[in-house]
Amino acid sequence: AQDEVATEDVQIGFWDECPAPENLPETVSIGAIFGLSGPISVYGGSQSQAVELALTEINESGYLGEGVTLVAITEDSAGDGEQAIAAMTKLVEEDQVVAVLGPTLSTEAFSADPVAQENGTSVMGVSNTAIGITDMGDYVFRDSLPESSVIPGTIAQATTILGLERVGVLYGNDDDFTLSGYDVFVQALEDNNIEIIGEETFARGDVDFNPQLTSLIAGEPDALVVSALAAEAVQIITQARALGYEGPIIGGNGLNSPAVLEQSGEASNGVIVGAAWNIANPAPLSVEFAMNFEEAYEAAPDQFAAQAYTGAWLYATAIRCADSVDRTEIRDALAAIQDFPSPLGLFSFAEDRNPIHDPVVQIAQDGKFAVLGAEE
Amino acid sequence: MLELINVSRGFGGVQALSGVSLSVPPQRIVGLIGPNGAGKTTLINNVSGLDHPNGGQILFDGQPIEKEPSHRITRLGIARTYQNIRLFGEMTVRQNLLVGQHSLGRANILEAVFFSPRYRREERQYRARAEELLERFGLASVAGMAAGNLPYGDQRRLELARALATEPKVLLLDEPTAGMNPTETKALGEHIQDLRNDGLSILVIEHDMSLIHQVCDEIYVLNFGQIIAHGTSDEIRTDPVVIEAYLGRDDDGAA
Amino acid sequence: MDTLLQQVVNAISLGAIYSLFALGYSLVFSILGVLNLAHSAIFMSGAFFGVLAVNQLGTPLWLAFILAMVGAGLLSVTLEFVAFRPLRRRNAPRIAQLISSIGAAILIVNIGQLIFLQQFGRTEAYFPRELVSLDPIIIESLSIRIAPIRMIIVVVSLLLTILMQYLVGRTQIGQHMRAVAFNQQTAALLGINVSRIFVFAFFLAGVFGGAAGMFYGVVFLNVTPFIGEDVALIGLTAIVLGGMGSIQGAVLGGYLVAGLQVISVVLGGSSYRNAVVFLLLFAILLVRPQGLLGQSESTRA
Amino acid sequence: MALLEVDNLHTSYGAIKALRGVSFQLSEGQVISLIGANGAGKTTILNTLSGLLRPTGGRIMFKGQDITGWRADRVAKLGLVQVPEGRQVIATMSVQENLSVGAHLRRDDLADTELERIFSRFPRLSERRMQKAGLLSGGEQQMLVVGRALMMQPELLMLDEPSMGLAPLLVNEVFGIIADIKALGIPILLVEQNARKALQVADYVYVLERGLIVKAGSANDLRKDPQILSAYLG
Amino acid sequence: MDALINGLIEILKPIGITEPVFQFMLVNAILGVSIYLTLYCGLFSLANAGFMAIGAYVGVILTQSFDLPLFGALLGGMIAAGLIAIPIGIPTLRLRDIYLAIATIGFGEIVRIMILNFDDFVGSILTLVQGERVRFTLIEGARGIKGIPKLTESWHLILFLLILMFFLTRLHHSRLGRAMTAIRQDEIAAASMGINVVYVKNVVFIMSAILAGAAGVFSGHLTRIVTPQAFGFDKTVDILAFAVLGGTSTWFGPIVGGLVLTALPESLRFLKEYRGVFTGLVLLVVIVYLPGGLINTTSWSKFIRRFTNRPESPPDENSGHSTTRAN
Ligand SMILES: Nc1ncnc2c1ncn2[C@@H]1O[C@H](COP(=O)(O)OP(=O)(O)OP(=O)(O)O)[C@@H](O)[C@H]1O
Ligand SMILES: Nc1ncnc2c1ncn2[C@@H]1O[C@H](COP(=O)(O)OP(=O)(O)OP(=O)(O)O)[C@@H](O)[C@H]1O
Ligand SMILES: [Mg+2]
Ligand SMILES: [Mg+2]
Repeated sequence: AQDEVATEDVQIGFWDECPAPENLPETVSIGAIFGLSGPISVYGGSQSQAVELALTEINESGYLGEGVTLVAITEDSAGDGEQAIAAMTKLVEEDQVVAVLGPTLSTEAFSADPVAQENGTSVMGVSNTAIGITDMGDYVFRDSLPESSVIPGTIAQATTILGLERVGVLYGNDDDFTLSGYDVFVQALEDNNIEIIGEETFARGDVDFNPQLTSLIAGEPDALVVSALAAEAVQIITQARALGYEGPIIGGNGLNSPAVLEQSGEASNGVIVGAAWNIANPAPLSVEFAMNFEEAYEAAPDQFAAQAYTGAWLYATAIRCADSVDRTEIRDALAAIQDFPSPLGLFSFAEDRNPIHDPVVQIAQDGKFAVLGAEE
Repeated sequence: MLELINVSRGFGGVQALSGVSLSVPPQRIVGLIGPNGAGKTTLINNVSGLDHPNGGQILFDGQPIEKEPSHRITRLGIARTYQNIRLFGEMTVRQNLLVGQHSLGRANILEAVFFSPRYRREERQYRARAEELLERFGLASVAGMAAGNLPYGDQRRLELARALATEPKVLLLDEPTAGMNPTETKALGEHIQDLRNDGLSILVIEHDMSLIHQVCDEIYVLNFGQIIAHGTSDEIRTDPVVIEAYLGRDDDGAA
Repeated sequence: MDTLLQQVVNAISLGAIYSLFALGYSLVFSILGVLNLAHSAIFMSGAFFGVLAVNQLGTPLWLAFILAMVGAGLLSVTLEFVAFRPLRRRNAPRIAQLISSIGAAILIVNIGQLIFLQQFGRTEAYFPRELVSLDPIIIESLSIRIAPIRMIIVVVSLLLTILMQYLVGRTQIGQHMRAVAFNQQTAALLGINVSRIFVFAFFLAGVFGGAAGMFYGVVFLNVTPFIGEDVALIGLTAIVLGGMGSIQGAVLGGYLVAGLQVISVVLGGSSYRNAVVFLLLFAILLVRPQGLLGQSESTRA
Repeated sequence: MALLEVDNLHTSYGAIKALRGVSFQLSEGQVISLIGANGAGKTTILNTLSGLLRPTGGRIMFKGQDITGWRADRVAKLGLVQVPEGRQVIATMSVQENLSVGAHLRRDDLADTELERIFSRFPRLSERRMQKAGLLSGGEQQMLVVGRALMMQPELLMLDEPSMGLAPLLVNEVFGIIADIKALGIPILLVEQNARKALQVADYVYVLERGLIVKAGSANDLRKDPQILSAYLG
Repeated sequence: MDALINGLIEILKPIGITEPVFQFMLVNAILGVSIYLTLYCGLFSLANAGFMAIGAYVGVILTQSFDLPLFGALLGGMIAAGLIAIPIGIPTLRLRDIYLAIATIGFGEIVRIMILNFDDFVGSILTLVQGERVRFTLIEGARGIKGIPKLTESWHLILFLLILMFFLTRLHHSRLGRAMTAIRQDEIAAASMGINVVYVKNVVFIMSAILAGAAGVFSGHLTRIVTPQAFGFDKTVDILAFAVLGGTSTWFGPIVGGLVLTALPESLRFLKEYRGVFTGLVLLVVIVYLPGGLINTTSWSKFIRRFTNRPESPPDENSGHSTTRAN
């Protein structure tokens, strides 16, 4: 499926379903709520950078018509639901933005998105993966694939290729992102008749995983299944290898960060991730995005950045197609987007405003990701 | 009124009280003297429930009280002052006296919230009594000051007033005149005598022998946790054992 | 059996990090009588100075380590001047000092965040992976694997503990520290320069906190302005469990917390490991309200 | 020139003016006593001299240096040592440590000799060498703080009610010590409620009332003063 | 009432206070009072975040699963928090200072961990009983309970706070209030006044828990999701800051502290990335210059004196440990 997207002539910003707009004011403002302070700023920060990158490209290419500038008013939520509500209220009620990106965490979205819904303003999660986000209302969208769309495929592929029978599971149980990942993993493992020989948990900010890993490894699993965020993932991978574990490590979204590969080095060999986007994605739009991002910010983008970048383009497209700053018209135009070429692949919104595009399953080899099963 | 039978209290190696028997009869002022570290404060601590004896009995009105906690003992009618003053330093003098009447009240917090008649009556009584004590101890002029900012002597008087606010039957005084000059000491002595005449029984610890002789009806002498003498002021003054252990030869002939 | 030994090793190396952090925390508490909640920010600054030295200045590891300790020490002294001294001068309640330490922590972490963004483009940085060998030493006969850096940490933390113990218990400045800790006014009347003792204690605590932070960074590679939050609560638990103001207590507490966490995991309760730690803390405090090695009430009540 | 010269000293606690212009002098080898009612400001004078309080006006000269407003530890280092009111023992330290903590100010190396001298003078302390000072009885603590001050090798010793809370035997003992210290040539500034005893050891006496010196004279003269007799000697 | 609130919010909008912010301010004012009560009694208890969590979860389950109105949930949350405070308070309140603080923080962490694992725990028991793997979901662990309707209105909070303020004024003039002050200053002397120290401490602890529980119920129905992450150590520290920065010498201080510290980050949004730095700076500067908190007369008079050049008194004793013995 990957290859179909990777046709040479597809370029972002050239979705020609809609004519160039004519009725837009000089400045169109969208809002963005990201965690820019506190521990989640690692994600929120690059999301905000990706949005800025997209806006520069959109404005330079005159995507919204001559002389029309799309700006983002970005607010910090610090990963806190109360602050997310306050930021959302400020954006939709005071700043009168036409639509909102974010917030970074699903838990924040459950707090803040209803405010947008009640005000008839679209809100698009660009990193919310929990179940039930878009159920909050017809103005609530997301472009981030829920784990439930990624992980079953990952497990199925890994099972066929590696012939898994028994695995140990390690997950963060105090974070809804890693916990949702765990839920889906367990379901997928059951569906594939794989035995779970042990389950261990950790908490956000933990640094020593030796005890849990020692217990799990003692059961001689065929693979370790890990639902963790990047910082913990690095430790888990290196510590597992240091304890002598050599088998595959299967992870979700969280392991899918350039930092994970970079920092765990050799140890990352055999790490398998299923994700919405991966830096090794060979599709031209994806490569171009990664290149531009690195050029602008001297750091490799992660999946959350790619999704935020895509989110900004999706809003630009909706505004272009609506040719209006009316919030309802923008919402309708957004919902109608189909097969939009993006770094994530050809992107469409489903009926329930969830994203539709192909996930990727990759394995790390010599410090690089390669498509699982296609590696040499 | 108050009776100690064979009371003992040890702290690790130190036997602070060993088999002390002593009684404070109604309407009497009993003095307790003895060298530093003899166990006088320990004795008061044990009577007032701050500390509990290892052995022996303490009877109040015939009831054993040696296992009762401090607040219960106060409610039974035993009040005390402290050698190292323990006022509520950030509260005003008046507030200290209001707190002193805590155990007299019955009104609970709900009554306070809803201004029940009982609450209002009690508050009125507290305040009236506080004013009375302020007058009596010459503290009216400093009633609004934080207790911690008073000079030493005033603090001592306030402590005594606060102890009286609990409406005790027995009063235990631990060096009430420390830090007072002779004039003030004398005045306090007269106060103590008035209290006795009003019906209180008093146990007083002092190193100031002039006060002891001025007020005490009888005196116990404690040394190394044991009573070594008991008698009237005159008997004690001349008891060679007491002179040896405690008084020393009084070289300026006063007292 | 095999795993059991490995788990013991795990507990020891984790305990070394906790106890190193707890040492400085405890020192400042005993002299200040107030929790310095900014100590976790000092810890962070150690890792931060280290990563900055290695990545931006290209210093060798040992130099980075010294820079981290001195840098954290100086920051800690700054804290004393900015957040604590003015309040002491004003004779403020201790709880006010607690709050000012919270303010200082927020300030340092946020300044850290700005500098991270400016230096690294994002709020995290990594020690280069090649800096220390993570290849474990394998003791086949016992089937134990230990990363060498962890052994170094255990040894260094032990040495620092002994040093601290000596300093506080056996030297004049240590005696003066204890006098100041008890009552500043009395100490001043004894001719002790109270301000200097404070500066010294804060510097020492900073050096220890910085060392802990640096070790943490080197072992776990990842450094963010927020790593202090990870150890703040555990460190606090360790010093209380061991007994506030007691040096051996802080160390013992660190190892005990780590040991308990590991035991809970071994017994299959990894989700409950901190609950187990706190339950034990509860139990111990009820029996020994001053913590395991805390000074028994030297005051009578 | 006098060892200590206090000139027009003013000290306030917030709005409360505790000292309102106090002047006096003390020469080498002299014992001076300050007496006065509760709250007269005696402790305030000592605290101001020792640097615990900062005066709002006036000047303090000690050993020819202007020490007005100096920090307490610098004042102590210069040899002006205060034994504070109440018993300020370091409760968490042992008796022996309490004594030795002040020894760092000594200019000689006789700390150990001094320590033994103090222990022989106060056998009760000697028995409790290793006990935590906070657990001593009131009188034992009083002995400890006097001993501690001597460990500091004072050039002028300021004692704030040293006999408070002591048994008569010990009161005699303390005044014996004061006489000994005087005999050693160490000058003393003594604040006492026990005016009779104070007048026995003092060379010169100042009477303080509400922050002002209202009377001064040699101990012998004041002992005969009828006002003093009735007010302070009871 | 509504018109009044709207008018007020219109006035406050220029400094970044919208209605939800206003509501969080009021919730935090309640939390400030909750910790103030224990501090006022000399108890350095930091269990408030834990009780808030209990209130929030019980309240939310009552409205979600039992269809109770907010008022019923409020009562339920307050009662639950108060009941749990009883067995927690009896053993722990004997502890002092930092030991009490850490024991109560520990309680909060245990509550958080119980919430995280509750479903799994019940699930594994059911698995044992039924012999097959059972997945139990009630409180959803770290996922949180979602989709809570926003039932809390500004006027609920204002009314609650007004009643609370009335209660506090009366408390201060009651025996209990005086006993609390006495216990804070000297427990031993307080006992000598006939005050049952243990009883009073427990009563105050329970009152504090009830208030935190109420704040939890209100907050759960404002944020629309309750997750255990929201009630961690950070929250505890925040609550403490509300009370102390506001000033603990009167009940008015913690209310002001809760209001100001909640509004502050919102009012500082214009500072963008410097917002956090300024929040820390403001906290530091305010407490350094007004150590008694914002609402404290001596604090302000000392502050003013600084600038009229009157000398201050140097530090006074008691910087060290508590008094010696009960002589
Ligand atoms: N809690 C305690 N732990 C250890 N020793 C104690 C304790 N309380 C008292 N002591 C010791 O018991 C003895 C008696 O002390 P107590 O305070 O009763 O003496 P006192 O007669 O009041 O003396 P003073 O007149 O000096 O106040 C002292 O030697 C003291 O050191
Ligand atoms: N910390 C303080 N704050 C306010 N006022 C104080 C403070 N300390 C002392 N005072 C006041 O200053 C005056 C002098 O007090 P000081 O303690 O110097 O008296 P004193 O002569 O030593 O009395 P005593 O014989 O009782 O020890 C008193 O009126 C007292 O109330
Ligand atoms: Mg005594
Ligand atoms: Mg005095």
